[in-house]
Amino acid sequence: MVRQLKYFEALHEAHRELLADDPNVLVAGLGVPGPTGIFGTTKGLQEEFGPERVIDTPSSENAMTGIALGAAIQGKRPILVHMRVDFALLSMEPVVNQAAKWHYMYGGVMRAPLTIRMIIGRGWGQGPQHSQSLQSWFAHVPGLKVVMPTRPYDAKGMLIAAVRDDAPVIFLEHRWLYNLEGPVPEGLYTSPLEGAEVLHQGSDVTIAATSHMTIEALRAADLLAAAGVSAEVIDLRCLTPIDGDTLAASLAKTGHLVVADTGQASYGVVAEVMAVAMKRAFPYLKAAPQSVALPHIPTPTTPALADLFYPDATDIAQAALDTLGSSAQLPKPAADRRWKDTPDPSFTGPY
Amino acid sequence: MVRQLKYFEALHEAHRELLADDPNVLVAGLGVPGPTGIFGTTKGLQEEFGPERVIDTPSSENAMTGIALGAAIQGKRPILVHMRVDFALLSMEPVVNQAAKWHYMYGGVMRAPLTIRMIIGRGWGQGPQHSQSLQSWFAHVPGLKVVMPTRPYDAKGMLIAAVRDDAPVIFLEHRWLYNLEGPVPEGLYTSPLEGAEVLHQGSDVTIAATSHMTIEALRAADLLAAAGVSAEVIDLRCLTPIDGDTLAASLAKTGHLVVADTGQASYGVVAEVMAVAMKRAFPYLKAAPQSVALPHIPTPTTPALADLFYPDATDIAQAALDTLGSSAQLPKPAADRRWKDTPDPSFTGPY
Amino acid sequence: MTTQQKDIRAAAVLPDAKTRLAVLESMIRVRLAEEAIAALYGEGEIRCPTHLCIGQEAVAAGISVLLSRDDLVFSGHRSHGHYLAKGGDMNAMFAELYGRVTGCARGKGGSQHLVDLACGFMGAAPILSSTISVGVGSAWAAKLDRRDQVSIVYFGDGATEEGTFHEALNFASVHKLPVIFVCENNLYSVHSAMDIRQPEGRPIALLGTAHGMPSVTCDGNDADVVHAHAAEAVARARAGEGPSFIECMTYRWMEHCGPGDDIPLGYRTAEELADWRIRDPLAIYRDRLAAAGELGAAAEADLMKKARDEVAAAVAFAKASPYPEAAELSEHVFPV
Amino acid sequence: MTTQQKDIRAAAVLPDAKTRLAVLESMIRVRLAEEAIAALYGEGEIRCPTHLCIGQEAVAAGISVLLSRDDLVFSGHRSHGHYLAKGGDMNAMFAELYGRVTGCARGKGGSQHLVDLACGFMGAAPILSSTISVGVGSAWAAKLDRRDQVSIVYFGDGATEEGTFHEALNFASVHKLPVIFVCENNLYSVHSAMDIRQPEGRPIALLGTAHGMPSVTCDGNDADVVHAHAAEAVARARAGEGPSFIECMTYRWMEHCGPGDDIPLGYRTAEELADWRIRDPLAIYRDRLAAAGELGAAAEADLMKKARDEVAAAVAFAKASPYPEAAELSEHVFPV
Ligand SMILES: Cc1ncc(C[n+]2csc(CCOP(=O)(O)OP(=O)(O)O)c2C)c(N)n1
Ligand SMILES: Cc1ncc(C[n+]2csc(CCOP(=O)(O)OP(=O)(O)O)c2C)c(N)n1
Ligand SMILES: [Mg+2]
Ligand SMILES: [Mg+2]
Repeated sequence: MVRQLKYFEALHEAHRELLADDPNVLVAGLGVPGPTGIFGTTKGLQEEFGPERVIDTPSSENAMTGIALGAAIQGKRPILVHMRVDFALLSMEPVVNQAAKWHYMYGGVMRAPLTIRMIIGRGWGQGPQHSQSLQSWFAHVPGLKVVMPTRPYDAKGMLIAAVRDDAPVIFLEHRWLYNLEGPVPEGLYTSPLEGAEVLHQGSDVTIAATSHMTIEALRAADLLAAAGVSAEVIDLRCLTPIDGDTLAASLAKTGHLVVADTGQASYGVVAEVMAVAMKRAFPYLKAAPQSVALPHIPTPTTPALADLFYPDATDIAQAALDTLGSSAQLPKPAADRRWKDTPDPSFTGPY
Repeated sequence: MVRQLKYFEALHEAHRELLADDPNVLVAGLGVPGPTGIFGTTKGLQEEFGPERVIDTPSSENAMTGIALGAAIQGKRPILVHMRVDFALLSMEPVVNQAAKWHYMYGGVMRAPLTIRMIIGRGWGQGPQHSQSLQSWFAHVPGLKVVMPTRPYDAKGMLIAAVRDDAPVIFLEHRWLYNLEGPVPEGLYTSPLEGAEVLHQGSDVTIAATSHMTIEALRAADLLAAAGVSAEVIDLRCLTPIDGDTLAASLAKTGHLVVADTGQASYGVVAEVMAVAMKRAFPYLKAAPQSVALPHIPTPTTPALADLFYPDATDIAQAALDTLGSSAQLPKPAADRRWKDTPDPSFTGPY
Repeated sequence: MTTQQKDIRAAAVLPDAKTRLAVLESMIRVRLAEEAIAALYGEGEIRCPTHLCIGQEAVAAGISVLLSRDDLVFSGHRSHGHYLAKGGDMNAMFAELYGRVTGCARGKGGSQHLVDLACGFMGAAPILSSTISVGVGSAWAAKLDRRDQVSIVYFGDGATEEGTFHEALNFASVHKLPVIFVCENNLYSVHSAMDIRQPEGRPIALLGTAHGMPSVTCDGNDADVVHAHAAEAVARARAGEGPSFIECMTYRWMEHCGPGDDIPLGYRTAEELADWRIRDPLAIYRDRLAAAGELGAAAEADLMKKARDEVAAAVAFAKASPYPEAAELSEHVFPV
Repeated sequence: MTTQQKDIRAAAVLPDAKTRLAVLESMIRVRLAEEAIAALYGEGEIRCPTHLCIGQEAVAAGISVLLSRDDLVFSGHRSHGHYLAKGGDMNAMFAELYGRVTGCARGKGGSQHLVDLACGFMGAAPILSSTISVGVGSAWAAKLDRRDQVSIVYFGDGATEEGTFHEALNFASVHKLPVIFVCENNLYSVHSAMDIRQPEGRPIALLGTAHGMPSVTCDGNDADVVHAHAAEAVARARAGEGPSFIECMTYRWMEHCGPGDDIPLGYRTAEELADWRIRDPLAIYRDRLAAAGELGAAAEADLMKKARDEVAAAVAFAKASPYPEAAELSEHVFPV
């Protein structure tokens, strides 16, 4: 049996193996070498690979991005880590104007093999400025590759692929995936930076999801199965571009679509998937697709509102029933916890 | 007959009348009081209203945004001007984390009546870092109102509405609209910050467009008319949200949709309009909609490539024929100019 | 004031006995509130990241007594002390931490987003350095309106590594705005010490000097010292002479975020913490006042009891308050 | 080196006669190239924003002679002089301005995005201050690889108002990186004078000092002065002593962007420009070399003819070169 690792352990192993494999790999970020090591993903790396290659940084998100770019064009393969995409908002200029464009705007003579890890999504009471999911921003910008691994296998495989890729890669990790366990091989394998994957076969409705919402979608598929509906779950995984082939093949079967994303629906991944579905699968669509994503509201901090703000498996399953025009009843969720603000009771921070 | 003004003159008049009307209105930005005055839109304002209310700024896009926010929460109504949205990338943190959220995250006690003018789109040889159109970024963020006036009338009316609104408003002006002439009343009228407008009635196909692409869409409607196709042109104008009522009403008539935007299609306005069309008008749609927007490529500088990069009226008209499944022939465009890199021969800069 | 000047210049600016009692009271209130939060946190009812300021109380206490209600304060993630010292409503703060609709931000903000317009506490936000420019903008408005109003911005040593910090100081200096930049240098940014983040031996105050404003590094655990420097800065601001910069050397006792002790993490030593605990700003000040005959045992007991009661009442208020209704979720996205 | 030190210290660091001829040649090449662009711009074949550097040639000329091919240079929007002085291919530069596929960026970049890896010109980009951190990152890589390689970053006075400038200097200082920050202070940012943008009387070099590095303000129109300060900075960088900051006072003769004269705009006076034209860095240097017997009339004529021929050939090359094919549009979005 293949070894089981948690998502954060898979990331940690990817860093270790990359650092061991290629002396040009560097890891930089605020708190990277610290005692908590970016939720465990970079812990101990400085001890193992030395203070030159694994560095802590000032809180200077903008310049650190340019600095990583400068090292990258000199042959380094830096991994830059932001504890929150909200902090990385300070670095949009070097990410968008510079890193994304240096290959193109210098006529192909420059390469910027830069990987930027950013943590997205809800933590626990993180509120308006520590919980955003801005994947559609990055995916809108030509020159960036954007991935959102859901399973530990892809977390490791995509990080390796990202670091070895000569393009800047935006690598988005949802905070609630860190404790997720799954099979992870040892050694330097890669997961592709393009293409979705069908994680659950079904015939009635297609649920296309990203990141943590893929986990909710798999739960939704169970709820739907109990209600007699067969759902196909696609882990979109890679956003540049949305995998129209996989989506169209699934819609050819099901004719019904639910899109679930961790970010705001408007102008987000949800909209893009809808557009791709129209373009690639219009004749197959039997009903208006449904979306399950964040409302157009900043994140409230209090759990009383956060619980209402974040959709979950039940919402996805209900959306599937809605697009199918079905009045089937879903199993009632077990009301086991007062608040839904942690992924599971084992989630104890740091947040 | 109503007075005709150019787009930039309409903006200039809006500034003047706002400054005269309300002592709390301020205008700030690099070059605002300078001799060219943001392409003429702020020229002479400092002489008229004094160096306290109309100020030049250091090139500090980030802090200037926070500073405008700080003034706004103290009752001022600042207009902050960026000569290029590309420069404003340095200010995403205060725009997105702060200005957009201060009302919500402080439980409604704070108001940030801040207007941020940003110039988007192609100038002339502006290349990868001076020509982006990032409207979908702003529209994705809850708490921001995003408008893209196309006509001089709306340029003035929406700027007045934006400054008087208590929310932060992102006001996007396409460089190629500046010389456009149209009727503009005197005095402090407002155009709404929500809602699209049908600029040309038609029955065969709906063309929903933003900003400069609305002008191209109107030209496309002429080309289509010559080919026997009746196109309805909607100026989307306001992005938060897309006006689903107007869109659905039009699609109920035409059943065919072309979306034209000044930005990249992927994860852009095009995708959002598609999603809204699906949600609001799915039963009316007779064919897969078409999009006319920028390819997923950074802007090339040489006119030889820029001419291929930017779609125009002919592309919109052809997209309309495509979605209609029509093989009608469009009139050949007059090959009057070597390059298509200026909106018309009168465009002489500054760029 | 010049950079590097570490001690207080003039006994003349020592606050009078009444003011000193106010300073002491302010420190006591903050200390007890923070201790209560630490004690209650484990109950799991405060469900948001919470950054305590125990050990750093002297800064805000020494400054706030100089301010009127009309003066404004801006802060960052570690803001409870700044809020309370400025006169922020304690009930509303606890309710905010508890996510209740009676919170100062109706529960929407949590510990990291305190606000109380009634006392001029104009907002705190945890994106490093981001409220600095907002405070400068506020001072700009005050100057335009010829208001006799000073804006204070508090931030940590880590925040000075953000570019926007510099942009804000530059603008404040060019426009001679009535704003005071207060850097609480507690030697750490989360778990990272100064040496990996900033040039060795360069006081942060030198950055203020470089932006053309009077700047000083001082003992942030001595409320009188802070008060003296702040008095000068406030006077400058009120006289239209422009911004000042005060770097206060201090130390945080608790973990970076949360109620615990982080010595086991190993990024700082128990000895270092012990040394700083000896320099407890509250104990030092209480002893000093007692020695000066400005504080008797009864008066001290009174202050303690009053603060303890206030905290207990605030906790009770918070716990008894309702959570926001579902309809609140979509309210306040846009002002109406 | 200390801030505010305005003159050259040691005749000892004066370049030798051969080096000085190279400096002069460099200035002549840049001057003639820029004059050619200004003359040809009206033809409408250079279809991109173009920022000329006439009047500022001494800075890059004085520095580049100290650099080897392996040393690296980064620049901003006003980059032609930096590119040519470092040995950038003149044909490829003109072809780039003309939008041809033979351009150094295949026409995709234009005047604002010059690059020539063969000579170590690592890119220019017109977003203010943005390449500063890239240059620091390049120096970081050089240090990690123990390469004897210096990175130079050129930028204007306006760029120092961007926060990222400070962040980059801070990191370079903490890590003692082999990078030299060269600020060409030409007194204006587009049409805005210094006083509305920066604190009065504060030399920009003081910002370097505040970030813990040796910093100097010097006469940027005297190539020997620039050379002397740069020599020291380069030596420091090569010795592993870290970054340096050089502020060069200079002046742009042409309009901010484009081929014209902007005196009619009124933001600067004709007298000011005339004063600075008298301090023509090229004429001063030529006269100095002639007076020192290091440059005869024939040698000067030779240099001029060589440069004139080179420019003419580059213009001819550009005009004769093809535009990129349509297929180029979608190439280079991602590396293959
Ligand atoms: C822009 C940004 N980057 C990173 C963080 C993560 N962060 C939260 S608190 C903190 C430490 C800041 O240190 P300092 O400013 O010294 O304040 P202290 O916590 O010591 O009071 C950091 C890095 C953040 N909140 N914002
Ligand atoms: C981030 C950003 N803001 C604004 C601009 C617009 N802009 C282009 S050149 C320029 C002037 C910069 O002045 P300085 O740095 O002194 O360089 P100079 O033009 O004087 O050589 C400005 C403001 C820009 N390119 N980038
Ligand atoms: Mg600190
Ligand atoms: Mg300048």
